[in-house]
Amino acid sequence: MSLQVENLRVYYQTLRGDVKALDGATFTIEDREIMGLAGESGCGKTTLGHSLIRLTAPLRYVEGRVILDGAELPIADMARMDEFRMKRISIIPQYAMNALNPTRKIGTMTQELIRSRRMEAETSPEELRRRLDLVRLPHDVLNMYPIELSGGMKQRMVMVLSTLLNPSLLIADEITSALDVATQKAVAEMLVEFRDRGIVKSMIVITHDVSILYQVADSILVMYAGQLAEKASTETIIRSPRHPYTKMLVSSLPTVGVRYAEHKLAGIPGTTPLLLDPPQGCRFRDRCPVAFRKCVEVPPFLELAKGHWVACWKEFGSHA
Amino acid sequence: MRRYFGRKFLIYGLTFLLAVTIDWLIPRFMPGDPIANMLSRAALNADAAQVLYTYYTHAFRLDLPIWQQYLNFWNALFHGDLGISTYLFPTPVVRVLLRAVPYDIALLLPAILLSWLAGNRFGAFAARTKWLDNTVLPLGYILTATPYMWLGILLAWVLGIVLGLFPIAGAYSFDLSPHLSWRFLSDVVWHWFLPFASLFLVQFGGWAIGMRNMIIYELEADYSHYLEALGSPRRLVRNYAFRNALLPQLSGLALQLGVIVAGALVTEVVFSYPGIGYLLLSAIQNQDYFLVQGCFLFIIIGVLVANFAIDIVYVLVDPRTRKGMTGEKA
Amino acid sequence: MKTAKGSEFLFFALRNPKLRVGLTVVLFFLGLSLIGPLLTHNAPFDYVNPAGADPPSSEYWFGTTTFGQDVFAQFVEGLRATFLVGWIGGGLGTLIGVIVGFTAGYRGGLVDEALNMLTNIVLVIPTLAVLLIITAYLEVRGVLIESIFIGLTAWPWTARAIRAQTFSLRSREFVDLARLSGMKSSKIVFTEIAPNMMSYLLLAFILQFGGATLIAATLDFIGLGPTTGISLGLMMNNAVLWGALYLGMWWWFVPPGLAITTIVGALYVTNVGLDEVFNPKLREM
Amino acid sequence: MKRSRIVLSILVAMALLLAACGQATEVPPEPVETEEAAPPEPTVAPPEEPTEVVFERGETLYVSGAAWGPPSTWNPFQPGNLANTTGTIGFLYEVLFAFDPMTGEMTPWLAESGEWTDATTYDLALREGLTWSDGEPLTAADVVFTFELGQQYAALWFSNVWVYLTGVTAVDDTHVQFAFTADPLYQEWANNLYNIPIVPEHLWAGLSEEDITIGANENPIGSGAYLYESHGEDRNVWVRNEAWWGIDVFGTPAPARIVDIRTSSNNVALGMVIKGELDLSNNYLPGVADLSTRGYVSTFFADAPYMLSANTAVLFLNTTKSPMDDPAFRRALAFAINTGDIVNVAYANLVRAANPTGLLPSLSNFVDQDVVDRLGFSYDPAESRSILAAAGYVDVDGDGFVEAPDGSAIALEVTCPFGWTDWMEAISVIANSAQEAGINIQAATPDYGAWNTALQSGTFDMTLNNWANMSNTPWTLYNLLFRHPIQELMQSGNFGRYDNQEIFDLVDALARVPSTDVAGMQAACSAIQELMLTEVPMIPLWYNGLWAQFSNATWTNWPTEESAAATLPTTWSGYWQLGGLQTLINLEPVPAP
Repeated sequence: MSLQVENLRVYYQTLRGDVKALDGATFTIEDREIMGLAGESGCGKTTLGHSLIRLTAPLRYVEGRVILDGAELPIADMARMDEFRMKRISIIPQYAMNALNPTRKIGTMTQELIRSRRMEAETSPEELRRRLDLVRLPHDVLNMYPIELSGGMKQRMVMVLSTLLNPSLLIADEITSALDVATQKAVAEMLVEFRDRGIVKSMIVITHDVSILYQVADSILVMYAGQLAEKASTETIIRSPRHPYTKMLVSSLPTVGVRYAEHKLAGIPGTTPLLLDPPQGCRFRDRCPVAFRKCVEVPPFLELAKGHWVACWKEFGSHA
Repeated sequence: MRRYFGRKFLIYGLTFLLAVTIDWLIPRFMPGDPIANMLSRAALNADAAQVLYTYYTHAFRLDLPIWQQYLNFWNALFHGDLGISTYLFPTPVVRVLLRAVPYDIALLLPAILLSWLAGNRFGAFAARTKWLDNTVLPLGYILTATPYMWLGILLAWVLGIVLGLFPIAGAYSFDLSPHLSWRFLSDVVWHWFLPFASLFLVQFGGWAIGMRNMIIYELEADYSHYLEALGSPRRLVRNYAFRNALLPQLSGLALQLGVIVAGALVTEVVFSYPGIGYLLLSAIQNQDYFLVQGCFLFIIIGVLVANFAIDIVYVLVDPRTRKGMTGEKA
Repeated sequence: MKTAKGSEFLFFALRNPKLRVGLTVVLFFLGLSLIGPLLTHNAPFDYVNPAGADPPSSEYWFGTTTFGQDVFAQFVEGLRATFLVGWIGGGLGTLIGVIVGFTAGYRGGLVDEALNMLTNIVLVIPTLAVLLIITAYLEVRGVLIESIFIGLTAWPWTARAIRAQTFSLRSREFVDLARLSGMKSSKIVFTEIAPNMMSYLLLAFILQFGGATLIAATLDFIGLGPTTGISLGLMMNNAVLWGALYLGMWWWFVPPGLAITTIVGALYVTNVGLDEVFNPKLREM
Repeated sequence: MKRSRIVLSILVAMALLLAACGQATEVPPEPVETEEAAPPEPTVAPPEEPTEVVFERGETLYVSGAAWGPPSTWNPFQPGNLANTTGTIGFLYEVLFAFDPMTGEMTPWLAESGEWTDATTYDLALREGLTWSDGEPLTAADVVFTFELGQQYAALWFSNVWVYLTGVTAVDDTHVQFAFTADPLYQEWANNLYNIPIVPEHLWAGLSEEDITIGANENPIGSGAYLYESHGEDRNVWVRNEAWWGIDVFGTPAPARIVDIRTSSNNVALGMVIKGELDLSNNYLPGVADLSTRGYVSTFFADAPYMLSANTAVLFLNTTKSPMDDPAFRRALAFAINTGDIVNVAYANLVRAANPTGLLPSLSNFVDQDVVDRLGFSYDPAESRSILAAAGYVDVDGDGFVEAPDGSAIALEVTCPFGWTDWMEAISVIANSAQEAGINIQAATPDYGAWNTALQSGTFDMTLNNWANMSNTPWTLYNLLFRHPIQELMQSGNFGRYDNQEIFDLVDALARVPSTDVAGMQAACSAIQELMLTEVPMIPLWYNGLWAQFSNATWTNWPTEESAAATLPTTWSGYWQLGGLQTLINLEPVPAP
């Protein structure tokens, strides 16, 4: 197995105390698995993404382990993480549009980056061009400044950069949200291609847009209020979700391609709880149609069927 | 880029036009009658005074219709004729100014460039190095808040009078007449040092804190975060941040020029250093409005040229200007 | 959420060392300028000390001038002038700057082109040179006139900054939404943009305040300041004219300069402090 | 970074060098006027002899306090404050007679003797062997030429001698005869004899009117003890004329070179004096009392007032305005002003209070003491009040200030130019003491331009002025105080426009008294003083000092009250022939230890 996250807790420091943005996440990602990470904004999916690669203030590491290819990642230690970054684990950030230094030629910047990582040997210019072809970027982008590139081109350039050292895990954070539908599709396909060509072993695709996940993800992990709700193969999540939140999420998905997360779920009454001091037990219980007294206890995240994990007492009940 | 320079040129052109017009208006609004003032203490007999009066009035072409005076002014301007100084009668204004200009160059150019470079370096260095940020940077605030003349006075007092290390007036010693020799050159530099120092220090502080605040923004910019996420060492990130923070500092330099000129002016006054600023003051005090005109004009031209130089540099360092967008930063 | 934001602002404001130090100093001098004259029974220009120049003593806290005038009396009087220039000059400068910059930034188009052009032109012309000439025209000058002229020439950079800020605000979502929802632009300005601009205005004003006092000091020093009354710059001017440097009367020229430096410096520090409070990014965690 | 440093330092060096050369190329600059009017080509050009680049301290005299601004003209006819270059008359061009205010003696200079052979003829004999610095002889022809320039060009300040001068003829190479109209202005003539500089005909004959009246006359050729060497923004360097005709007559001036420094401000001069970089400073230096007690400098008098008196500071009252048109008010004001405070506080005892007649101590023998005892005034608020009360000036509205007899409020301004620091202090004393006496006067300091316009066009209330130099005759002062006729612009006197034909006639009468007839002069003066002190058209307040502080570090034998034959220790323009030059000749170098 490629990535193994055990009971990871990362809090967001504010003046009025810690926001339990990520409150105990335990899951694994197999080799060659593309896992979608879905949920409303503020559910902690981005926090999770960042915690894995760049955990800086105001984020605060509380507890938990992250094991990548059998080696534990020192995620709490900015300096020691450097060794893993880009080589073993990499990210295509949400802000890919502004991720490139505006005053440096892209080629120059790439080289300076590689050199600073002491990876000249591993990355031949030919390889770089091959990657550009892969994302259908003309080679002379290397002689251009970011400002000369379109949004989509910049994003693809970032994809090339982030994956240049063949990391085993790639985190793609909201990469499509800024793009038009057509480009979205292209980008999504490229992600898959990266995986298929073995450039990256496995991937976490964080997004609002379940429809995208439908195209790329092998599995989907649904988060709610800083906790894991359900994880299963994309098919299962879409066709037969088991966690009541997932059900609503999917059912409130009118047509493929609609973004819902900006404003709160249409179908679901009530609001996501403030994570400053979240309610005891299942955090979804106030909004849950099927909630019952058991729900005051925190539901464990159990694998009910092969590769299908759920955190809901109802489900356990029906299977007890 | 063409558009960028087009704009700039338009602005400079208009500025020059406006400046020259203001310049032309100067004598027409001066209180009192400059020529009368000039002759006043001459204690002449009335008719001699009258003759001289009419002569000067004619010499300064004040007896023509206004519109013609204005055209003549432009015309004369392009022939490098700025009239004759009354305070240094009968020396032509241009000659007086050309004598002063080198001192300004010698004073301003190094002061501006060095303080800018050093200040930025230092600011970048101090930024986010907590103890420096909290100990040395306050010094920057003090410096940039110091009135030029006060720093000048203090330096003159401590280094010049109390310790007697430096001369505090003039451009070179009175027992020398200008010639090429180490004795003379060192003497000139020796006189130049204090004015230079007071200009340098004040600006240095300004640039240091400016850079400090800029670079903090840059270090928080997306591209910095991305580089960190890709595990590139702090060195590279800081390096990029520094280079990018230099751009606003550069346009900042353009904005500062006016203030710096002002600083140079008072500094020259404090150290009676024979530059344009010093000249301008004497000209004003002596009601020599042709000289005032000349000084003002030279200062404007100087500032415009400097601005243009900065624009060129800006284009060289900021691709965004080259790629059609105006890289102006507020 | 708004209240939370407010309290957060306060929280940081109270805990920001720069802001605290800066404000304290400024307020101290402001207070001194107000109550100072009560602390001394001497009028600034009276020849109170028959001995002429004397170093600071319990009798004359800041010593006396060549003519035996009480330096402290002049000092506190001068402080008033300094603050007056700051308020009026700085205020006027900010006001014009905001109006021009805001109109340019919000209206955009030709208005912007024109105003921006104007701003850039005024920006290039060195202020002091102009001020020198203007003031030379005035036969008798007071602090008020001086500050007004300073304000009239100091606005451009504020205009530029405000303009840029307005641009960015104008394109923010909430403004778009407001516009889409058919809100009148005037209403948008006051309900949506102005609040977000306030912090910016405050910062701009502080800088203008500092700038105005510095320019005033410069003018006064070269003898083109007020021809009536006293100011810190004028004190330095007198001190130098009457050979205080050579006669070692440091108490005559050190306090005024020191005061200006400290006040302006404190203002700058306050400014940065506020900046940190307004932009969380800049806070040192 | 490194590189840029180096580049910059080179830049600085170059720029400074440029500046320096800019200075160097000062000698000789091209003429300002039109091409055909080029300056005279010297046959033996002083600048051509190799100029030392480092001046030997022991042989160089450093002076300051005379220059208004950078030296810009060496034209001896250049009027008033345009003559930034002291020494043009004195060093370079010489006058017929010298006048020593200390003794009141006219001593022959270029002239050997001169006398009125009859009421309308003045015979002048020149010395033998006078030469111009280019080797040409200085003869009667040059004298004739010079005076005739005045006849030719009204713009020359002395042109008005031709009102009463009818002709000048050279009897032979050394004798000149002046012919006059019926009643020449003897007083003014005597004045002219030591003020009109003689210029070389062989060089000036070819010059245009412009060159002669206002030309810069660069590379001047004169007959005097020093030659123009070079000048810069802040200095004017003179080198001794080893071939000076006067060496055998008066002796050799000790300094081989004189550097006349234009100090940007008095306090710079102060610094240089303290450092001993300045041998003679004629600047007004506050705190000089302190300095001389500390032994930094010496002054003419060991104690207060330290300085000789140079001219009289007079408070001109605008007699065209009410209440200054009322003699009673003017007299009351004269008693109200605390001259003591001006002397003690504003000037720290560097000056002395003026005699009510305004005449300098050097002219005291023309003061009619009896008149002064009867009509003189001094600080006496009580007296002032009683005069006011008697004349109907009383405080009606109880604001502490008197109102005019017609009940109208009185609010007056006393002015002086902004930046004239000592006078600014003085007028604030005037205002304060007047207020204490119940007269509402405020001090105001407009810019020079504004002040001067008000002065000449007569729009001021009351203002200070001191434009009468030391002189051989009281007429000079009275000519300033009672200048007439009253004109649109009063440019050189009687600014208060005091219009009284009687006193005008008295002044003119004085002008016509031969300078030899002292008794006649005294009579004329006492008549003037009688009227002046009854009318008090203006108020003489104090004598401005002949500011002079010198250092004995390099040069000694400066004139002091102890000196056997003290001369004026000054370098001011127009004072060289009043003894300034003699002072230089008397100097002795301090032998190097």
